[in-house]
Amino acid sequence: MSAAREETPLRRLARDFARSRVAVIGLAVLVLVMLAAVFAQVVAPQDPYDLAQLDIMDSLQPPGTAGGAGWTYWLGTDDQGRDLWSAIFFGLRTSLEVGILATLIALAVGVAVGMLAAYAGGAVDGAIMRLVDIQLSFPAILIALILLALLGKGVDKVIVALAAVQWAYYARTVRGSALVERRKEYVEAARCLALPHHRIMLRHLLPNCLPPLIVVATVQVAHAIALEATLSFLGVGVPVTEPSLGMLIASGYGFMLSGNYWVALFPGVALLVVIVAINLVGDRLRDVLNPRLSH
Amino acid sequence: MIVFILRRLTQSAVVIAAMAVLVFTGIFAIGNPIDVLISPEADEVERAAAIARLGLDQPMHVQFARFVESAVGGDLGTSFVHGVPALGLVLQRFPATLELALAAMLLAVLLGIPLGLWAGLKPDSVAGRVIMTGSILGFSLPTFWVGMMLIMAFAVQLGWLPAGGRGQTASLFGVQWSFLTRDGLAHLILPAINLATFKLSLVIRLARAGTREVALQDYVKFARAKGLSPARVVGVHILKNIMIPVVTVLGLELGSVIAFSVVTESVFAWPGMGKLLIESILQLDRPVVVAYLLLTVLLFVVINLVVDLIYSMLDPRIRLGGGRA
Amino acid sequence: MTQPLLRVENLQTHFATRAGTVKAVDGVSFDLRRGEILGLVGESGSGKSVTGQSILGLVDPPGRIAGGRVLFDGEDLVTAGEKRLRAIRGRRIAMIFQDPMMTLNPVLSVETQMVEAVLAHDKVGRAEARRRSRDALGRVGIASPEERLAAYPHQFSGGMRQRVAIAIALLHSPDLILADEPTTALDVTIQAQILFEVQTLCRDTGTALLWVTHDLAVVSALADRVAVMYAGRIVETGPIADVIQAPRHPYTRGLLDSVPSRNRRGVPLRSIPGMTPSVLDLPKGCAFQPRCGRADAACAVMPELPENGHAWRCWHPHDADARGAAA
Amino acid sequence: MTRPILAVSGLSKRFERKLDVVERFARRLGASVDDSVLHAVSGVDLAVAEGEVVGLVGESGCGKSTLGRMVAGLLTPSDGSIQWRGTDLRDLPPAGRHEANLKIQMVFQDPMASLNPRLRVADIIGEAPVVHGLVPRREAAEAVAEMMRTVGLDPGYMRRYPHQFSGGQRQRIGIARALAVKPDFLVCDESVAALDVSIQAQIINLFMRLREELRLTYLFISHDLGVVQHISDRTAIMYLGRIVELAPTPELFAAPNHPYARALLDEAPRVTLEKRRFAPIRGEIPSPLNPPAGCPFHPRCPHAMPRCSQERPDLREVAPARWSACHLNDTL
Amino acid sequence: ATLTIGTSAEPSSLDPHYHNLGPNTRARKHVFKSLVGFDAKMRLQPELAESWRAVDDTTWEFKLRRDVKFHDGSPFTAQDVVYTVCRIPNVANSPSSFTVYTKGIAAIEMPDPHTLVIKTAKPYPLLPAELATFGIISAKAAGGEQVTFDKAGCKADSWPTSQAFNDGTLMVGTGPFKHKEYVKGGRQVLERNPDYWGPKPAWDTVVFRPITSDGPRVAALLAGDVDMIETPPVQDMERLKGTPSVTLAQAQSARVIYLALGVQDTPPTITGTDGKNPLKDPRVREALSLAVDRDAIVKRVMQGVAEPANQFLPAGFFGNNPDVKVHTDAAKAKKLLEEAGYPKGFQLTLGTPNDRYINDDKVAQAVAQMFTRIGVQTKVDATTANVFFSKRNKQEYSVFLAGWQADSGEMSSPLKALVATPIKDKGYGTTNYTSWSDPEFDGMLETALATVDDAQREKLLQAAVKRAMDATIIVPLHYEVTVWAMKKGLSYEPRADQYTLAAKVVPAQP
Ligand SMILES: Nc1ncnc2c1ncn2[C@@H]1O[C@H](COP(=O)(O)OP(=O)(O)OP(=O)(O)O)[C@@H](O)[C@H]1O
Ligand SMILES: Nc1ncnc2c1ncn2[C@@H]1O[C@H](COP(=O)(O)OP(=O)(O)OP(=O)(O)O)[C@@H](O)[C@H]1O
Ligand SMILES: [Mg+2]
Ligand SMILES: [Mg+2]
Ligand code: NI
Repeated sequence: MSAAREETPLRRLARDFARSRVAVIGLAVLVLVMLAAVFAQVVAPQDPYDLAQLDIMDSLQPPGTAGGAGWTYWLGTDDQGRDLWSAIFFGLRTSLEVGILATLIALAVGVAVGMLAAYAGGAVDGAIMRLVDIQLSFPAILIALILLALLGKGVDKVIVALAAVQWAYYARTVRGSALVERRKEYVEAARCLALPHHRIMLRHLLPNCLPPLIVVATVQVAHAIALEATLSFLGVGVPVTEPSLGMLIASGYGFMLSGNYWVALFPGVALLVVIVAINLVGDRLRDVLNPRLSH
Repeated sequence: MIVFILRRLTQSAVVIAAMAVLVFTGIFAIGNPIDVLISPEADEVERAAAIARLGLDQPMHVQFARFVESAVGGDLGTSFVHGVPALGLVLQRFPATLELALAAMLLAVLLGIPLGLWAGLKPDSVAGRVIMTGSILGFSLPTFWVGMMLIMAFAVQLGWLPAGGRGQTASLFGVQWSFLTRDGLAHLILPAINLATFKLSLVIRLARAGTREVALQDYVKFARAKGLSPARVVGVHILKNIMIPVVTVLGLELGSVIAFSVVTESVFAWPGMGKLLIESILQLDRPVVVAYLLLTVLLFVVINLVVDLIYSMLDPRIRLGGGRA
Repeated sequence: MTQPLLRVENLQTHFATRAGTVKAVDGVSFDLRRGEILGLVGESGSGKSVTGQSILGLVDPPGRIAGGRVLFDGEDLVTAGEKRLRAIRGRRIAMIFQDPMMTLNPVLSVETQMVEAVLAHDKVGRAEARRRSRDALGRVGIASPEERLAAYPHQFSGGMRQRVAIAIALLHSPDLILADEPTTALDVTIQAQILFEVQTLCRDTGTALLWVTHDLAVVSALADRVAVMYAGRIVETGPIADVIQAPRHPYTRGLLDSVPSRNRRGVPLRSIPGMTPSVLDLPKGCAFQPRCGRADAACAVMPELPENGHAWRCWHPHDADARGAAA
Repeated sequence: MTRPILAVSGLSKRFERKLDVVERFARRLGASVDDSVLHAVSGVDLAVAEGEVVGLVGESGCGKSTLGRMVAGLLTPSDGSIQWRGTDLRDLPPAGRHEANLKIQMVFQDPMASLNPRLRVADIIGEAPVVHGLVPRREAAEAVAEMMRTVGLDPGYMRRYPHQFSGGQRQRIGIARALAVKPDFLVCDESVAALDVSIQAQIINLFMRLREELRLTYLFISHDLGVVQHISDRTAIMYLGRIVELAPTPELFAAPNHPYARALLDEAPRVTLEKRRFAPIRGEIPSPLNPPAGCPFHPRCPHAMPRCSQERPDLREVAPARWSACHLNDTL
Repeated sequence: ATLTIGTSAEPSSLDPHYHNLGPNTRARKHVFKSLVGFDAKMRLQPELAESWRAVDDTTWEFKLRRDVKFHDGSPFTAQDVVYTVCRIPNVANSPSSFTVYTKGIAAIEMPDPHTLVIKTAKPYPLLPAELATFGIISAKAAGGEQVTFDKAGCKADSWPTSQAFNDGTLMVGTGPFKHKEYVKGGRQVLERNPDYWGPKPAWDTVVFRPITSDGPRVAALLAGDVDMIETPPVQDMERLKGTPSVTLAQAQSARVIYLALGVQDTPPTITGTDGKNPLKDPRVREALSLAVDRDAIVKRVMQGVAEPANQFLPAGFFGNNPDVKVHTDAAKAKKLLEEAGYPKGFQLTLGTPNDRYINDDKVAQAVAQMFTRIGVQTKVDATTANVFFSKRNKQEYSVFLAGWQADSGEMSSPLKALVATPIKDKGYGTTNYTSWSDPEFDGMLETALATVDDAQREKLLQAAVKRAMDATIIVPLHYEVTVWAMKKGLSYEPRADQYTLAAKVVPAQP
């Protein structure tokens, strides 16, 4: 025990995390991708959502073609004349937005519901968990499909649909770990010290329930992105005019057999990189945060 | 056990009821099927006649009541599009999907468990790392993309396997199956692999995590201390323990495999329920969608029951403990 | 003097961890004769379990035996191949673990777990294997062994489970049983029952016993000789009565003095100051010196453990007659 | 004896599990499911005088912790009452009960699990007094430092996390946390059981020192007879949810009255010079789900008579200040 | 020899009268012939009727072929036609039946078994064309030999169910192929009818396999699973053209893809105009039409597999007016907008389905680009057909993209449906969701529809087209071109009606 350097749990986590090179690379890629997505306006030469900037005559140009507007289509263009390089960044933004927002909403709902179930126990718990069971026993893709058929297209609707299929995972996870943590003596100690309930829940229980949640959440972000891509592929995802990566692939899907490989390939690769990076990070977090494997 | 089964059944009844209401109202809200179904040249009289024929002139609660009434009698309505009983339509497609799902599951289990065991026993070996990397990839790749790549590679470029469809079928128990004929089997391979990819990764991960955990347990060390061969330690002591989580998850996953076959069936033109569902949703063929979902829910109920039974066979603590699971 | 059944010579078992090499066992040597009971005591983390597992080659990676010899009936088990070890495990040397909840596989019936142990070494029929298992259960005092064979571990209480483990250990009438704290998790009345069975069995069969525990009281009642471990080394060893009556190493003495029942009621206990050191950064020389009232510059060099009856590893041992206040 | 600081009478705790709708239905179909009632603690009477240390011993599952947790207010009794300084807790107004609850604190067994791994030591110790307004927030750090010194910890470690401490130090943190709200009464549930002997001795010494310095009263729960013998003034022995014997410690250890107490004391290993032949009592503790009728110990008791299986002996004063629940005392 | 065809859609039923839908008709045409047929250019040709003539304005006489036998060997007679017409309104659950085409019939007489006299209530020039839409089933097989026609509703003990067709029992027709096997979603197998009265097909067996996803359908052809496919996606044209083992056949279709401009008083999807509807101003409508670069759409979005459209039907179809032209002139468009008082343009949402027509949503996006370029900032609301049609039919779009296929192959069909003022019970304006109403145009159309003389009718229709196009209510974009791709060694005469007819697929002459 070195007295000099103060070791916070976060720092310990970071140190453990950094021990896996692959995971660090994954994280680096992820950060880069996020930055690129956030600053898509800056990184991308073209705003693919601005129809005035598109020219149908520039459609399906192979990578490296010089475009009409004075820049080069490094990754070619799609059938709308969208610069793929730009479209991928904007698509990334949509995909990440969908993935992250859906996850955050689901997380918020799930945590609230799960904590309530764990802390209240009894009939409340029973009712909530039945609901979760029902939700979980029904495949996400079906629910999302039906929901989206119902809600119509739109980024916001996809987010709602994904959040609606994901919240139950968090609720179950939170409840599970909250039940375990609740039995631990430190919670008893807090109760013994007559600390208020909300304080025990938020300050003592919740932070200790977070590790499994973080793992689930990272994996679920990846899942959400992939699911959104699939839904878009099936024709019920985001609108064509604001393509996510999934939508780009889906529209590129039509070009797979034709010579215009780049339309499907590059967005596919981008999606793959993002999901793999997230999964790598999630996997590493799982290892690091799992107390049973930590020694 | 009785309690257990009863509880499951009650739950399932609730699920089915809830699902019926949700789906019915949901699909009701999407749009008017007449807009899609009827010939645009039809005049108003014709429209009204068609609406009346389909029973769409009634208010929703009446339609729902009618639906429930006949559903109790086993009739889930007549397909708007195909004009045949919806349930029959779905059931007819069911074997194809079931065959595909089972083939995928089989692949996932038969490959996934040994690979996962290996990766769990030797987490730091090259093979272990390769398996894990592979499983992350398999976890990450969207199904439709993989499917298309498979077609590109094996059907178009190499020409080894057919690109889609179900091929020749043969009859067994009065149902048509592909795997009984050479041609059918050839058609089954790619879609099965496609559908299995994700589950395979999942099984590998589960098996690996389970193995790593179980391998640390005292009883494994005790088994070795008894002088047992590594084969028995791994094949009996570890395997039987990791099968418990694997079976639980797989049971749930069989459901989602059936659901996810929607994607694979679209890509491979596999004439299963999933494809029917997508088409029916797009055509607002309400009775078929409802029939599909209800059948799926029912299927889950059955699968869950079976899984629980297997589960209790594997885990004596549940079988003999008599407690609530 | 005949050759000892088990001779451990300068055994070293190291764990390569991220934080550095953990020398969990660092030069342990002792002998065990046939029919003898040796108690191995020490505080948590002192390396008792690792010592026991090293003897049978059961240390899992990242651990490995870094040096030393384990001579069992003259044969070095450290260099023996896995196949040879497997032939010895369970047949000539049996092992019992601490937690009776965890040593039996929860998903296999007791019968499976016993029969497989028989079949691992003897080519006999299932019926015969079953008969032997049933007899073994009977011997450890389990009533109606026939029915109990079909049961699963969770249907037994903790004490019963430990008996099953002992029965498994006895299946092949081994020459040596390594018992790693088999009663620590049990209640006193149950512990007494187990100790009673073990004692009877050893006396009847002449099996040697290495009894690992942190409980001096158990050792004092059961063992012939005792070895006290501290930070991966044996610091004192000798016949049980000698060690208890006249502990020479300050650590042994501190340990004995810490036992509440050896102190007068109500007066403060004479405890050992400080805390158990991390195996990762042990001081040079005597590992006990930071907590030792008698330490001086000499202690920077590791004292040797002489090889005879009552031996200790200390530059400044206590006098043989200067007993503590426990009398 | 002066007026006890804490007295419980007829205290019981039952853990009940009722059948739900489905199970009731299943039972109609012939499934063997039943309501189950687990009698963890049954009708315990115990009074603790101010400044006294009462040891509570017994084997695993006999209800020690449950009793301790009821006293500490973590569990609601199913029956019986708890009197704090002469008033039934149930009769107190909420504020008074709150105060009484704070006055009874608990020290737990597992030095790791009993500390929230995500809080700094300063927060672990300082949270409750600040929340309850015992210490102004500004002075919290000073109060924590004071508390840490009291239990023998270096206040410089205040900003560390629990995992950075050894087991003994963690246990001290746990004690400091309990002491921070200025309790009068400590329930120590196996507070030294998880510690190594040498560390255990330090903590026992700490408890004894605190008792003197802070005039604390203890309910000291342990299954280690040696520890209880050393620390407590009176000792209660529990079996299957009941106190079977209660007596001043020296007398109890010198001459146990109840057959179970005798067996327990006999079989507890102690450091001796000669090897021992073990002659244990047979059998195991029955399940508290269906405790035997009559004297709970009778199935294992070497002196059991027919009466023991029918009639439950009361805890009676068999000699001055010595209480025992055994029919043998009648026949003497 | 066996011919395997990958189709882009599956019939919803084998019942020829169940659902008036392309794939159903395609399937029907193999087994059940109709009285009148279309040739590849969608001109009427005799089928089961040898000849026909208008006796007077409301009376038609059809002479039936005498050498026709049903698949069960029984002869084809006029009674079968009567029975078919009677059965059409009596198909249970039919979501979209053929009654539109039989409604005009007021009475049927059978002077002899091979002559039919059909009377209409009004002059009805379209009758022969409409008789081409449905197949004739066997009255004998369905037990309807005694059924007689009655305008108020024919009488029969029972009408055949769709199920009886799906399971093959009633699949008794007069077509070149006999029904053999049908696995819903899997395949439909037909075998040659050796007694077919027309030219014998080249194939012993024909297998139709629905492969509804584009990519897999092409892949199936490339992989050799099927011999021929319908409508390969336009994206893959290049590749298919470059594949030596594949030949293509393509034909202009009778389907026009158009934009409809709504003139509602309050525009549902236009903003930035203070609630006014700019589309009510003809200049604005013209500007939008001028903004559209049809060549770019055809070349880029449709990969050349389409024909720029200037009216509702391509040249060569009955009623096409060669004088009608459209132009592209962005500069003029901007000027017109300015004149109309919208120098800054306005905001518009363009509705389109995304799974109904070839590249429909992509075309809409291209149009949106073009509109945006002249200052009308356009968003695209692309939804699945079901949602789109529901919204469109409720007039929730100011401008939408849709397509119209003239089943009868003549101009009256689009004019009646898309431009005429809606009159509910007469079937006028059934797809006019623009609120447009032009009484003068309606009058022109009505006259045309009552003129039995073809030459005269064509003139009238051409005048009506001109009037409709001048109003710029419908902005035609392109005519779809239907493509078939098949193995080298096969040839197919491309059909304007888009049907894939196995009988017309022939091994190429060496
Ligand atoms: N797998 C491992 N990896 C790293 N270090 C280990 C491992 N197993 C044991 N050790 C270390 O070896 C040392 C000795 O452990 P061992 O289990 O022998 O102690 P013990 O004396 O049996 O303690 P206890 O009384 O708690 O059982 C400990 O410091 C422990 O941290
Ligand atoms: N929350 C609970 N629900 C149900 N049963 C419980 C609960 N808590 C304790 N019990 C049961 O009550 C009985 C007494 O438990 P308790 O924890 O008081 O025993 P103990 O004497 O402290 O044992 P140990 O020495 O193992 O700590 C046990 O049989 C236990 O299983
Ligand atoms: Mg140990
Ligand atoms: Mg307890
Ligand atoms: Ni020393």
